[in-house]
Amino acid sequence: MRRQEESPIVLLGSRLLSPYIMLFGLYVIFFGHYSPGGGFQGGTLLAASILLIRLAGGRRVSRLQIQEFATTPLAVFGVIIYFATGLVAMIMGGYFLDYEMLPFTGMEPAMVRYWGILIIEVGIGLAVMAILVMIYDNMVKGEDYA
Amino acid sequence: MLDFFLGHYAYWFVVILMCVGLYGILFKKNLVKKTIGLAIFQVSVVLYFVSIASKWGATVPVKDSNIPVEQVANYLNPLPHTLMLTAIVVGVATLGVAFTLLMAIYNRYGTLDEQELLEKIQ
Amino acid sequence: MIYAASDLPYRGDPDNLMHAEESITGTEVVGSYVIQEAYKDAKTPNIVTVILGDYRSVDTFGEQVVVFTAGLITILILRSRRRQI
Amino acid sequence: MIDSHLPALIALTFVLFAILIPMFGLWKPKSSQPLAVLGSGIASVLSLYAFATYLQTGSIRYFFGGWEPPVGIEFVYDGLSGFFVLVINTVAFFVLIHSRQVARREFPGKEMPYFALAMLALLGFNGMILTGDLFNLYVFLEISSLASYGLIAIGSRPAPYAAFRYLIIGTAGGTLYLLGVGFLYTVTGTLNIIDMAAMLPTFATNTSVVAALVLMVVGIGVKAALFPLHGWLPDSYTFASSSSTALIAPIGTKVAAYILFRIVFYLFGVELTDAVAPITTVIGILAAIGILYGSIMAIAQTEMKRMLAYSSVSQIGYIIMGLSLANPLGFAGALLHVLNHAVMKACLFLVAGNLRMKEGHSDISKFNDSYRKKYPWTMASFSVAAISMVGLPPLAGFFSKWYLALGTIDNENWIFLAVILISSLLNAVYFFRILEKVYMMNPKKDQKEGSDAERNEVGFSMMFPTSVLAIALFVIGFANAAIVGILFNIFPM
Repeated sequence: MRRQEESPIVLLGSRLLSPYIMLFGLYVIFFGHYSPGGGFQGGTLLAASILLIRLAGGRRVSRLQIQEFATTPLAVFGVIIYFATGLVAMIMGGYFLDYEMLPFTGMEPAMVRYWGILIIEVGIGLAVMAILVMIYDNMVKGEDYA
Repeated sequence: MLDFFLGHYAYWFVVILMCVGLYGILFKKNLVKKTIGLAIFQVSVVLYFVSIASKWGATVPVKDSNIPVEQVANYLNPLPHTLMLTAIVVGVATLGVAFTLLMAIYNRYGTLDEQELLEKIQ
Repeated sequence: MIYAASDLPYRGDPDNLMHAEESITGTEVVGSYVIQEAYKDAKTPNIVTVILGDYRSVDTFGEQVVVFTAGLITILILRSRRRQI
Repeated sequence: MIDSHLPALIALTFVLFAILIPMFGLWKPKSSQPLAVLGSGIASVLSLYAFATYLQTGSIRYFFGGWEPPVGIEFVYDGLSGFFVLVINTVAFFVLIHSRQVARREFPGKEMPYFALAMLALLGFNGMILTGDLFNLYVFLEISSLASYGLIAIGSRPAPYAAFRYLIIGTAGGTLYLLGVGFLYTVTGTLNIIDMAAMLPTFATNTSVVAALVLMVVGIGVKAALFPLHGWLPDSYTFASSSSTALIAPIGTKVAAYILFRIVFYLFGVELTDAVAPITTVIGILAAIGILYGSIMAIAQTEMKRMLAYSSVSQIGYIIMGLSLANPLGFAGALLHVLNHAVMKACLFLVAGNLRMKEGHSDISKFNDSYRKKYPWTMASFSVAAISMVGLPPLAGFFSKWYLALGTIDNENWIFLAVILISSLLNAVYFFRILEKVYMMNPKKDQKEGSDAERNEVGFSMMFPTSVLAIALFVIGFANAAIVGILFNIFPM
């Protein structure tokens, strides 16, 4: 059932498609302010573009893109972005996640909120992408200790 | 009467979908099918929330400079949509965990049928 | 359940309490407040994004933590014990 | 300045450590457990400080993002939530100290994800207790549930199957709760508990509101293992690893019971709950059946953890029965029983963990009087907790049952009083069976084995939490008057 041969056509097609999916994922994250979109949707698209290569090329090729051990730190980093944004706002004297208190000088409060939302969306996108890839990797290895 | 029907038929569909999901959870013997029933069950609640957000003659909750925001009736209620974004992600995470557990069960017992599984555990 | 649903307000009726401008106890109704104020508060036209990222940001944070939890569970259950390379 | 941030800080401590543990754990797996202990320790100190602050200044409302409710999400720190947070964080602190040896033995190499998940589960429980928003409650409910599924899936061979059954039932319950929230939102147009409580009397006879109440009680009842919905509990507690059980058993069901308190007393109010259908009475009857059923099933078990799991079903019945009485005495009794049962159950499951560590099993039929020599302190702690569970006077368990009984007399509800008394006798049957095996077995018959047994007590890191919890039972027993005095103050009516 598990044949190890590779199909160059599938790999080529995935390689062709993957960057555009990734680009669209980035667009969805960063354009979430103006149209439907946001961190979760964009993160899912980014993960889809990575998983496409993994499905088509197997371990050997996908190692060139994102290493398997890199997903956990990336996920933690994504959560840290969100958490630190809230914490900085808290230390600057506001409530947790109160973006008005973020240390951007020379901006009106509404614009600070605008940028605050963007920062956390990026954090969400990063975490969701890393975790979906991580779930896939762990399921493929599928080793169980008992 | 027709008004009542038009105002409520969406809820009835949700209830029917929910019963389908519940049937899958309760009576299917295969654990993967149970998981699918669970997914249907969650989706029915998502549909319920999306259906209550609607207003006749309103547009999507993205600000359009031609449509004044002061008139609340011009825009759909955005809150249920936001809640459902959260609930969908929670559902996806739950499904991920469910399949992880299923893989662990399959690695240990080699089956996903509930009867066989109970016999092997005994 | 169908009987219980019969007392729900009509779908799509703009006069429902959750779409009204002021609730019966005089507090703000969230759905209407955000439609009116979201652009002023965050200069973002997509109202859903503003609620997700700002008004109810703790929900979103919790959501991210849920996904994080799912990832950790796959590590816990499926990853073998070859640690400490 | 720190005072006003306390509600958020307690929950955020767990987030911080849930992030720190993977960071350090990938680099040094050994550092996970100390970090987890540190995190829960900080949280317990903060919750103790917050409770002291509450007693002086009153409740704290914390608005996330600076948005006033109902637009934003708030955390409400009042007497009830403060009490629960204090109890669960302290118990979790001791259980996590205990778990170091267990983790090394039962799942080596998995400390990092395990303790990170433990932190996330605690974050979910704290968030559920503190939040003042119904949908936010659902999010935290799912965090804690998912983390619990993961924790339960680690353990003996059938553990993933037990966890999967829990996942199916628990997620269906969570979804029912969400649908109930949807009904309430449709009718009232708000999600904030305080805001909604002011509006609900207008809709007292609306069938949707009644349906929402039933859906929410069923959904939370799954988590609380209310009688007909307890099916997931015995398997999960038996097959899971000792430290997961000791972490989830005293905490998880209590938090769900707390949500029931919130919904019935604070959101709906007792009059409104009973306006259309006698829901508190139904809950009370179910709880009474659960008490008897759990006790009888516990007698039939031969495995110690399974026996304790059925005993949990019965003890949850006490708490929910006290809730259904809806008078101050029943309320105080139920809350005191939350405290007692958390401490007792944690102590008993830690004892089971100690025995599993040294003997490799916890099968009651294999117990004999050599245990008295081998594990003097473990068995002493077990005796204290068991006697308290039965409810003999100087120990804590007696007083909560006493107040519950007073509450039933106050309502002139003689059936419930009889249930409490009968169940105490049944408790005595299944605990004294073990005590008899360990302490009173005929000395001649087992003379040889008894004298040969070496003293083989578990290490300090496992013994310390067990004995501290056992001593705490004495302390709570003697200080019950002061605790009940505080509890009467936070009764909502």
